[in-house]
Formats: sequence, structure tokens, C-alpha cells
Amino acid sequence: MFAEFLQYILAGLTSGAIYALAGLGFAIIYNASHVINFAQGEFIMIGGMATSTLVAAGVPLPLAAVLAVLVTMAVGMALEKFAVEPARGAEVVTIIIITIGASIFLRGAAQIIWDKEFHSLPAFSGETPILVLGATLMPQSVWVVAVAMVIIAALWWFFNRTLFGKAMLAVSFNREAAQLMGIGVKKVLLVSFALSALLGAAGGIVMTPITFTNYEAGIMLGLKGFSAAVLGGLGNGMGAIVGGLTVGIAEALAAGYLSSAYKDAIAFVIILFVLFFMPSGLFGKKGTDRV
Amino acid sequence: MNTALRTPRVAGLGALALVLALAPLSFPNAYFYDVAVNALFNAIVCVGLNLLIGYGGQISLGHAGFFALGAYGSAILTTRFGLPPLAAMLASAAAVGLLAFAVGRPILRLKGHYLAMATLGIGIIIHIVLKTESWLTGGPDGMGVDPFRVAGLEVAGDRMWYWVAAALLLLAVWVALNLIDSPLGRALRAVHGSETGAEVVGVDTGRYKMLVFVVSAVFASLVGSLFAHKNGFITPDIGSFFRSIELVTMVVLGGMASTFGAVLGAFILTLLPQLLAAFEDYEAMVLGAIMMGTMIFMPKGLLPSLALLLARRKGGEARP
Amino acid sequence: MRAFVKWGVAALAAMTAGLGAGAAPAAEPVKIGAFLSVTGPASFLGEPEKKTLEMYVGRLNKEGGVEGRKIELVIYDDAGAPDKAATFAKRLIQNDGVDLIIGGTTTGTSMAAIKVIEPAAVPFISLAGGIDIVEPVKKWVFKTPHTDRMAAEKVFADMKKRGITKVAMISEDAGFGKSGHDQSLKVAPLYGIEIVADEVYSPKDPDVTAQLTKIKNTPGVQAVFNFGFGQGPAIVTKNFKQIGMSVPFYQSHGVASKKYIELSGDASEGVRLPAAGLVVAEQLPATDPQKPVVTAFKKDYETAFKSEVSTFAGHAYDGLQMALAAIKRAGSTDKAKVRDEIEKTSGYVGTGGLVSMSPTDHMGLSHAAFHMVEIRKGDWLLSD
Amino acid sequence: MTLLRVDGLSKEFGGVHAVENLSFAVNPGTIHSIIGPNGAGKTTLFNLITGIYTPSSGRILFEDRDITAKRPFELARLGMSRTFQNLQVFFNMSALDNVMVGRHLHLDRRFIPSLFRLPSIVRADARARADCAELMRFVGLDRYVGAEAAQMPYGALKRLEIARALAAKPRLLLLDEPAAGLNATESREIDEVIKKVAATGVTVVLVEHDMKMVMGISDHILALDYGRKLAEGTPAEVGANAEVVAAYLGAEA
Amino acid sequence: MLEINGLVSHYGRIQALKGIDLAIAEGELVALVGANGAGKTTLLRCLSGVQPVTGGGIRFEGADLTRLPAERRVQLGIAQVPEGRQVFGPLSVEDNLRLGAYRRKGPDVAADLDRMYAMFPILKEKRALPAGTLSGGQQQMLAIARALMSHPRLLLLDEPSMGLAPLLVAEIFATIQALKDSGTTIFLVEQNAYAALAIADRGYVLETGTVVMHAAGADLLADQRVKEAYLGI
Repeated sequence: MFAEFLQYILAGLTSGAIYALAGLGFAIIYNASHVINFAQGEFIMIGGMATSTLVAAGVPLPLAAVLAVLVTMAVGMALEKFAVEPARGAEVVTIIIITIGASIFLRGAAQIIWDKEFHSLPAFSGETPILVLGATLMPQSVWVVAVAMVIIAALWWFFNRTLFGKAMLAVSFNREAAQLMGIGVKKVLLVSFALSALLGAAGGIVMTPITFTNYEAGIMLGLKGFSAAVLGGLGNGMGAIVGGLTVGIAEALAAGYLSSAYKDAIAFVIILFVLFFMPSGLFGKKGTDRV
Repeated sequence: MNTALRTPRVAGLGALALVLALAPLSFPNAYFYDVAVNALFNAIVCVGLNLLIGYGGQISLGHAGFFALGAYGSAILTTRFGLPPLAAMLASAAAVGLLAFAVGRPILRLKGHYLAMATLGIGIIIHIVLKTESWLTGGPDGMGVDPFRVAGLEVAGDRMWYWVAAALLLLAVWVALNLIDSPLGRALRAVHGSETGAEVVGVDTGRYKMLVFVVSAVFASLVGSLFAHKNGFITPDIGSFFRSIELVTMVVLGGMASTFGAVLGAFILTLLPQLLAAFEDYEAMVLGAIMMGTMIFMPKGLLPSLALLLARRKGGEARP
Repeated sequence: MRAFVKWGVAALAAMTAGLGAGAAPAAEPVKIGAFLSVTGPASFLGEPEKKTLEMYVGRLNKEGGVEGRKIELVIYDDAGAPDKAATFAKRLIQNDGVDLIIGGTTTGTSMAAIKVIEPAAVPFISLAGGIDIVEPVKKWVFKTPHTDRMAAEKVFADMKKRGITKVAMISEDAGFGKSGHDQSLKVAPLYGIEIVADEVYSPKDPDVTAQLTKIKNTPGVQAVFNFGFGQGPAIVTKNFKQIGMSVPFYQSHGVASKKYIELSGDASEGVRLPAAGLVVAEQLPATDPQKPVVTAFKKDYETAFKSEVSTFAGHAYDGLQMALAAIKRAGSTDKAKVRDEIEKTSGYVGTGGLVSMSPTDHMGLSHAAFHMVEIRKGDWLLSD
Repeated sequence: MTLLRVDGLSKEFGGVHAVENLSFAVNPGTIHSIIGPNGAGKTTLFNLITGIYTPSSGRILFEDRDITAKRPFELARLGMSRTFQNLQVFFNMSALDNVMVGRHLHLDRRFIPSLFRLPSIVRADARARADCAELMRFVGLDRYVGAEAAQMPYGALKRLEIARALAAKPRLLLLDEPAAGLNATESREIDEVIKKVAATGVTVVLVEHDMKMVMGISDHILALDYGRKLAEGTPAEVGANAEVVAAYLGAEA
Repeated sequence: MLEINGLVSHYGRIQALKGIDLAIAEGELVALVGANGAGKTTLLRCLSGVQPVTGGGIRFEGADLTRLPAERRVQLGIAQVPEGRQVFGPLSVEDNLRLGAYRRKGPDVAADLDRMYAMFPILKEKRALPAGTLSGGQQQMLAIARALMSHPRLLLLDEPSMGLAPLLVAEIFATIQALKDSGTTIFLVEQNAYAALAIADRGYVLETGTVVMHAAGADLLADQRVKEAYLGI
């Protein structure tokens, strides 16, 4: 019984770690610019697709991964520069439509640059399942969780230990005061998109051996990442991580104990339920309008 | 002001009626009618959705769910319970209205992206239910629906549907314009302008947000029913997340807080994929680029931006 | 307001121009229309189908066409959306004036399009598996692939042979898997098979260990049967191995492409599935009448596109061949005559098997068309 | 009878007392001013009275009815309306429509008649439109009757809010810094408007920085500092209070 | 040092500044007083480059600043202590100070930190705490110290006394006086007219986006019209 429960939790952790990375991507961009970037899922897709193409072309995996991350970051920065920056100050829905347009565009481009097939990567360290108290875990899942943890730690370090990271936080707390300190807001925006792209790409690369990827793989992950970010409270990194894991584990438990057909629905029911009682998510700031 | 507000209504309705009446002259074959009917249906949904998004300032990423519920409600009630189509359509709309009312209370307290998430969630849940309960809905492969009959008369063929849909669009636009120009509609617009400002002069903002949410859901449901009968076949994908996004895009692209803008947006985004089919593999890229470009260069949407441009050229005042 | 009118007119004009361009016929070619899921979740079915049609029509046109007439091919991408499929079917009939329609990559798109095609009286050859397409028989509708019911029957027969009676199902909750699942439940009792566990997953699920764990903990499961296509079955296969399940594992014909083996890697070892002769072309005995057809097609496809042939490409090939044969026999593109000729198709040897249609059978394939295949060392092994 | 009574009212924001144990009363028909340096809690007090914030403790009574924690729109129904320091104008509407929203409670808001724009609605709306245009002239916005709110200058928007609040036909009108950002002439005009309003029998409570105005028009002044009552009384009494002068002008350095 | 000519700025369609002329010489302490909403803060925001200028120009040490992005102005030596303090609440006191030196990274940042801690000992005590937990007066000190971290040659102070207890106000003004004495040029915007004008070399009175009076600080202090404008007496 416990082994079964543990199996569900492990499954949920694997998916949840990926959702958390996607959610963090949303949070970083939201913090810097108050934009919800619906093309976040496409970063995940580009990371996975680029790596698998490069590996198929004979590039060693680590190098391919680095190159793919760089490509994705370039895409992220281009998105900021050419689509988001020119629309600054527009209404929330307008920017939502722009980023949705961007995601459609990127999907279309991927389908031409690559193809419509699914692509995979070899598991980084074999496919021999690891036994954990009667449940099993694939080594690649360990990779996913570990990479997510490393990235989260690195982000923590970046935001808490580097001046530029703190400057980015300062922009999210108070954009104008940050400008008064001489912090270049444009640069911060650009970096936030690059960082989100990095997160997405890294997530895409480690998950490809498990879930495979194709040009449309980003849609669902983007949606789950958005759910994670909102559930945790927009703009709260910790919240995005907790949100991602919650969604992942809720899905796995729901599939295991309730109904696999309704597991996605159950995840959304939980999110709705949380929002009903906590309108700003689990860790979101409560906004009081100043009048 | 009085006449200034009323003139666009009469003139606008007249112009729209004229366009709808003359458009078939340019249709070389029946297929054009089919596309046109879909455009008209989308336009009606968007007129309702625009009340919510454009005038009420509340976003919904789940309206395709209400559309699908209307469609399935009609399909199930007519084929499995033998209800006449009109009764099924009204019953479905009533049920969807009740559902919107029930979920609206907690949801509409949310703001911005949180509201977007919640409505998205509701849309997705509806979609999943329709997909899963195949004993009732036929599952992912969908179900057939009988033609629309009222009092022994059958609405058949794309031409007939065109005139029915055109008339309904005019009705929808007329009703929407009425609503917007009434004390009730003013209160709604005020909610968009400033909820606090509206509350202190006695506007129960929660009530109006709820009202318009229900109204827009009912619009979607009614059109969903018609769509089901006209198409003769429906699948759960008519209620997918993508359809919801598509509907919002129509409203925003055409121009928020502009009823005619919503109609224009619906027309364009229904026709666009038909035109883009020629691009084959490049279709998605072109569509994405058009969406981005329009919103970057015309953040207020097509119709308001064009009206502004026109007004500027005339040197007059902008009145989108 | 005036802006609106202007735009309405402009949009209509643009639409007329955009659509009208392809509508003017020059020298009366044979017009074949197709709506395929070239993008979307079923794109890896639709894409090879499209490539196949284009390749063979191109080749035929170089050779002078059919009956001395060039073939004009109009293909639309429905992205797997049934409502789009219906719209494109309408467009093919009403706007493009095609003589015959091939397509409907998925059961959902085919069923939606039938609503349009049947009343319009245009011959239609579907490339989808769902049995609903031809059962009950619809006058103008035919299909080339095996049905999901046949696949299920083939699998259950194999199980029965091996003495398996308690089976767990795990299927994709989208069109193909869902329909296959329903058919499986229907025919299982006929083979004395009891479905003791019944799980589903979404096409984009990253992990299905939860569902498989449930199956694993169901007492008495002797085999697992997965119905689905796309990357889902590959994930199921991997997870199946991961949680250490060792009972026989069956897949449907939906995974009969090398991609599946590539994606699931070692985990696919030992998986059994029903497949058309095409995937095991070389292994077919020389006496098999299909052998020359499938080896030729395989060679054509693989040299043209440098990628492994799939059964789906074969469905399109069969559809096109039967259609052209019918047009030749009819001596014209008169829709009613062509329809009648398709219905009279007899003894056609295609990639899917031997086809003999009749007024009561618009598919014409027998069970013999399916071969049981097992995956061994990353390749198919014929194991009937 | 007092129109408004505030009883032991307190409001904390994360441990900081914005308003602390405050009590006072407003008599009908008077102009009552609340003064104090920036950050003294004046606007918080307004937000508490008008239901935008809920008090941490204490009671508020309007016409002897407990209205603590009632929502703003409910208070409007009872006869209370207000303006804002940070404008809450509907910038998506015309100026006249802004005022018309103020008339909301007195118009037919039923759904079905609105849907079909029944003649009764058209007629009532036309009457209200005339009334509201008249209100705009009353507050001195003659020039802006046909304008869009988004095109009006700051000073005019302040009056627009007054007109909107008046359109609700309140018995108690709360004005949050009506003269802030106005020049001397405009201030004097607002002054006149407030007196005219009071003359129609509406009780006015205002928060204001412009001491000239406050001294000139108030019947009663309440001085706040750090959320507490510093002094209360007639303008002369408060003006003579040394503590008030120190708090307001800053200690003479 | 700073020269403002005919400066116009809008908030949306609202004209907040209607052609301001103003000058500050090196080493001066100039006060700008006026009622709420007169445009004082808008003027400072224009100087720092966070508020778009729609007309006129700003010159700093002869160079045209009008269109320069905010971060470049900080580099040139203009720092602002914004209205309402605007410290980065969730960040620690020390991080706030470090961000003050954002444009001027280098080894001497540590020395500056020590200097600030010497000037405001309470900040040293609370250096590791989130700035949001400080009291109003402490936040004001932090905001001033944060601006000083950039080694400004022109310090813009927006209502440093706002919402502070009288004792603290006196303390803050003493600090400002000390800064002036150490040679920093200061532009002080205040509602607390007495305190501001008392320490200012010169003063400007702003009313609805226009300068209505301009004189030496002491003269304005004595001017009955200023008193009237404020107290209505």
C-alpha cells in the first residue's frame, strides 16, 4: 500500500519538477515586467528539440545541451526585444494575445525547422530503475529533480547573492525606485526573458528522455507552468515551485486513487478551490488598492 | 451626447445590415456561405464576450466551454430525449446560465491573471468532462446532431443558415448596444473604469460582473446550440482551450469595448485560416506573426485604431 | 463606422481572391481532394500520408496522368480538428469541385467530414481506423486501414492462444485510443477474455506510472494491452518496464512505426502488436501476394523521403491506388460511377492486405491482413 | 441627532496604527473638515467610513444605524457618497456618462427593459442626462459637458467626481482633498461649490490641505496626527491650537 | 550646476508642469515648497528621468539631460530620495544600500557602507533586517543613505519629513544640514515649509505646475503670503 503511494508521489515529483521549472519561468518574467509569457512552454520545446537534433547530428550531449540553452536564450531575448518591449504599457489582454501569438509563431517555426515527429534523447545515465522502498524510479527522474534543484539553488544564489540579482528583485518590488538607483530596467527585462528561456530549455532537455518532445510539446507544459505560477501566487518563485509540485503530485494521486481520465480536471479543481479561498494564490501578495 | 450616442447605433446597425445583405453577392459558391455562417456565429459569441471583456473589463479564457455546453446540451436533449431543438436550445442556455451564475460568484472576485487562470480551469474541466463521459457525449469522436426544426420548418442548407445567422447577429448587436447604453451598461463600464469609484455611487460591482458573465455565457451557449444543429456533428474540441483563446483573440484583435470591433475581429479571424491554408506549413507562423504585429502596432485593436486613424486624417476628434 | 464597412468589403474581396485563385479549371484535370491531419496530435500519421499522395500524384502526372488527364491534388491540413475537417471537406466539394476525396487521418475528422460528404454525394476514402466509419455502411464512404476492432480481435486471439484470460487495458483518452478501447471491451468476451483493469491517460502525459501501478496492484493480471498512438504508448512502454512489470505487453497497430521503437528504446523489447505486412515487408514469405507490393512501396517511400516508411503512408497509398483504379474502370470521373467502381474493388493487393469490397463491406480487408509482430532487438519480428 | 458618529475606531496595517481609537460626530447640515499633516490617517479614516477598509475595532453609525463593515455600494444606498484623492474617474467613459453613473441608484436597472431599451428607459435616461448636465454646470464644468473624461484636466476631474457623487443624491458627502492640485482661482471656485452643496442641505465632510479653504468654509474642524485626535472645534479654536500649528507647519526650526 | 528651462510634463492628458524655470548653483541648498499636487514630485521625477518631459529642457553641468535614460543620470551624479521613501522592503538594509551604489561597483563600496553606518548607527544595527520592517524614520534614513551611496553631486530630496514625528523631522533636517555643509548640492522638496526654508539658501514656491515665488529662504520664511498659502490665516 505504501509502495503504491510512494510510486504515485515519485511520479508526481517528476512531473511536478518540470511544472515547477516552467512555473518559475513565468514567475521571473512576471516579476520583472508583469507580463505573463504564454510562450514559456515553447522555450521548453525548443530546448528539447534543439538538443535532440544536435545529439542526432553527433554532437556530444553536454555540448548539445549548452548550445540548445544558448539558442533558447537568444529566442527569449528576441521575444522580449521585438514583441514585448514595443508593446509596453498596453493592456494585460493585449500582451497576453501577443505572447500567445509568439507561441503560435514559434511552434510554426519549429515545425518547419525541425519536423512534426517526436524526438527523444538517450537517458543520461541508463534506464535501470532504482528501487525505493518498493517503488521504482528511473534514473532520468532523478536527473529531472536534481537539475530542477540545482537550477533553483542557482537562482536563489543569483537573486540573493549577486548585485544584479538583487537589482532584478528591486525592479520587481519597485520599478521606479530601482530606476532611481541607476538600474537599467530594459536590461533587467531582457535578462529576465533570457533566464526564463534558460529555465525552460534546461527543463526541456532533462525531460526529453522521459516524455519525448515535438513541436507541440510546449503547449501543455506552458499551461501547467502557468497553473503552477498562479497557484503559488504570481511573481513568487517559491510559490511557483510549490505550485508545480502540488499540481504534479495532485495529478499523480488523482490518477492513482480516483480516475485517470479526470486527473487533469482534478488538478484544475484544486487550483480553483485554492483561488476561491486565496485569491492571490498560496503565497501571493495581497494587493490593496490605494484610493 | 444623446444623439451622438444614438447615431452610431442606428448607422452602425444599418451599415452592418447592408454588409450582411450584400455580402452573398460576392460568394461564388456554397462553400463561402458555410464560412460566412461560421464567421457570423463567432461574431455573435464575440459580441457577448466583448460585453464581459471589453466593457466589463473581466477576462475569460473559458468561454468555449460554455459554447460547447450549449452545443452538447442541444445535441443530447434532441437526440437522446427527443426535445424539440428550440426547447433544447433554451434549456441548455438556461442551464449554462445557471452554471455561470454558480461559478461566477467565487470566480469574479479574482482579478487579472488569477481570473484568467480560473476561467481557463473551468473551460478545461468542461472540455474534459465532455471528452470523458462518452456514454452521453460520444467521447472524443463526438456525436451527430439533427437539423434545426421549428414548427415543422427545417433550417437546412448553408444559404438559409446564413440568413438566420445574419439576422441573429443583427439582433445580438442591437441588444448589446441597448445594454451598453442603458443605466445598467453604464454601471458595467464604470466597473471597468474604477470598481471603487463605481461602488461609492451605489453600483454593486459584484452583481454587474456576475450579470455580464452570465449574459456572455448564455450568448455562447445559444450560438453553440445553433452551431451543433447547423454542423450536424460536434466534438469536445469545440470547447477546447484553443477555442477559448481564439474567441478572446477575436475580441481583442477587433477592438475591445467596441461591439462592431468584436464583429470585425470575429470575421477576420474566421476568414484568416481559410486564406492562410494556402501557406501550408507556414500557416502557423503567419498567423502568429499577424497576431503579434496587430497587437504591437494597434494595441487597442483594429476598429478603434482605424477609427482613430480616420479621425486624425479628417482632423476631427477620435471617437472609437 | 465607415471604416468597418470598408474593412468588411476589403476582407470579402481578399477572401474571394484568396479562394478563387484555385477555382478556375483549365484542362479538366482529375481533381482529388484530401484533408489530412498534417499538424496537430496526429501529425505523424497525416504527414506521411500527405507525402505519399504528393509523391505518387507527381509521379503519375509525369507519366501522363490517368486516362490521359492530369491529376490535380488539393490538400488541406485539418490539424486533427474534426470541425476543421468538416469545413475543409465542404471547401473541397463546393469551392474546389473535387471528384473524389481521400483523407480523414483520424476517425474523428473522418466522421465529422462524412456529415458533409455523404449528402454531397462525393466518393470518399477514409484513412482512419474507426469501425464507425464503414459500419453501418454509408453509400459514399470507404476506408483503407484495418479497423480498431480487427486489431483488438487479432490481439485477443493471440492472447487466447497463449492462455491469457485476465487482461488489463490502458488506453489513450483521445480519439484513436478511446475508440480502440471501446471496441476492445466489446470483443473481449468473444475470446473469453476478461478486462480486469481499465486505465486511461492523456496524449500529453509525461508519466503514467500512477496508472500502471494501479494495474500492477490489480490481482490476476496476465497481460497488459495498450491502445493509443503517438508518444503516449512509448511512455507507457518505458514506465511499464520502470515499475518492473513482466507480464506480456501488447500494443495496438497504432505504434506500428519505427519511431515507437526508437522512442521507447530497450523497453519495447518483447512487445507484441498486430501490424500490416508493410512493416515486415522483408520477412514476409515469398509466397505472400503482398510481398512485391509492400517492398516496392517501402523502397519508393524510403528513397524519396529518407525516412522509415509507416503503415499510415501505406493507407494513403492504398486509398490513392484504389481510387485511380476505380476511375480507370469507370472511364470517367462521374461520381456515381466512380463510387460504384470503388465498391466493386476486388482482389486489390495493397500495403494493408488483400482488399475485396462489397455493398455490405466498404473496407474489404480480412483478418489475414494483420500479422502478429513482436519487437526483437529493436526491430519487428513476424511471429504469427 | 447626529448624522454620522464614529466610536473608538481603529485600523492597523501590519502592526502600524493608521487610525487609533478615534471618536467624533458630525451634525447634519454642517461642513466638517478633517485636517492633519501627510500620513496622519485622514484618507484611511475616509476609507473606513465609506466601507473601503474594514475597521480593526470600533463602530461607525450613520443616522444612528450601525454601518461598520458595510460595503460602499450599500452605504451609497443609505445616502452616503464620496470623492477620492487618487481620482477614481471612469476614464473609459465620457464626462457626462461619469456623472450618469452617479445617478445609477435612481434609474431603472432591470435587465430585460435594458435589453430592449424600452421607451421608459429612454425617457428616464434623457431626463437623467439633462439633470446630470445641469449638475456638471452646478460644479462649474460647463465646458466639459460634451467631453471625454480622459481628455479633461486634473482640476476638472476633481469637480467631475463631485458632480458624480452629487448625482447619487447623498445626504452625506465626503470629499477627499477637493482642492489638492488646484490653483488659487480653482480652489476658490471649489470653495463656492462646496458652500453651494452645503446650502442644498447636504452634509459635507472633507479632508483638505488648503488651510485657507478649510478655515473659510468649515463649521467644525477635526485635527488628526498619527491617527489620533489632536484637536477639535471651530476654525478659530483649532487655528489657535499651538499643537496643531506645530504639527501642521512643522516646528519652527 | 542645474538649469531648468520652460519644463513641461504631462500625466496622460493632464499637464502637471506648465513651464518651470529654475536653477541651482553648486553647493547650494534650494527648497521647493508648495501644496499637495502642485507638481513638486513631478518635477523631481523629470530630473531623475523617470517621468517623460514634454517640453523645455534640463541641463546639468552644461550637458543636456532632457532625453537621457535614468540610469545614465545616476552615473552623472544625480540621486533622488523619492517621496514616501520607497525602500526595497523585502531586501535587507544592507542590500538596499548596496543597490544605491549599483552604478558604481568597486572596492570602495565597503568603505561607503561604513561611512553610512557611522552617519546612521541605527542602520548598522538593523543591517540584516528587511528594510520593510524599519520604522518610518529609519526608512527615511535608509532612503537618504541609499541615495548617498552613489556619491551624488546633486541630491534630490522629496518630502523627507512626510509622516515623521517632530523629533525625527528635526533629526532628518539636521542630517540634511550636515550634508549641505559637507558640500553636497541639495534640492529639497517639502511641504514642511518652515523647516525647509529655514535651512535653504533659496526657495521656490510652486503652485499648480508654475513657480509663483522665488526668493532667498529666509525672505520666503518671513513672507506672509507663504504663510497664507499654507495655513489660510
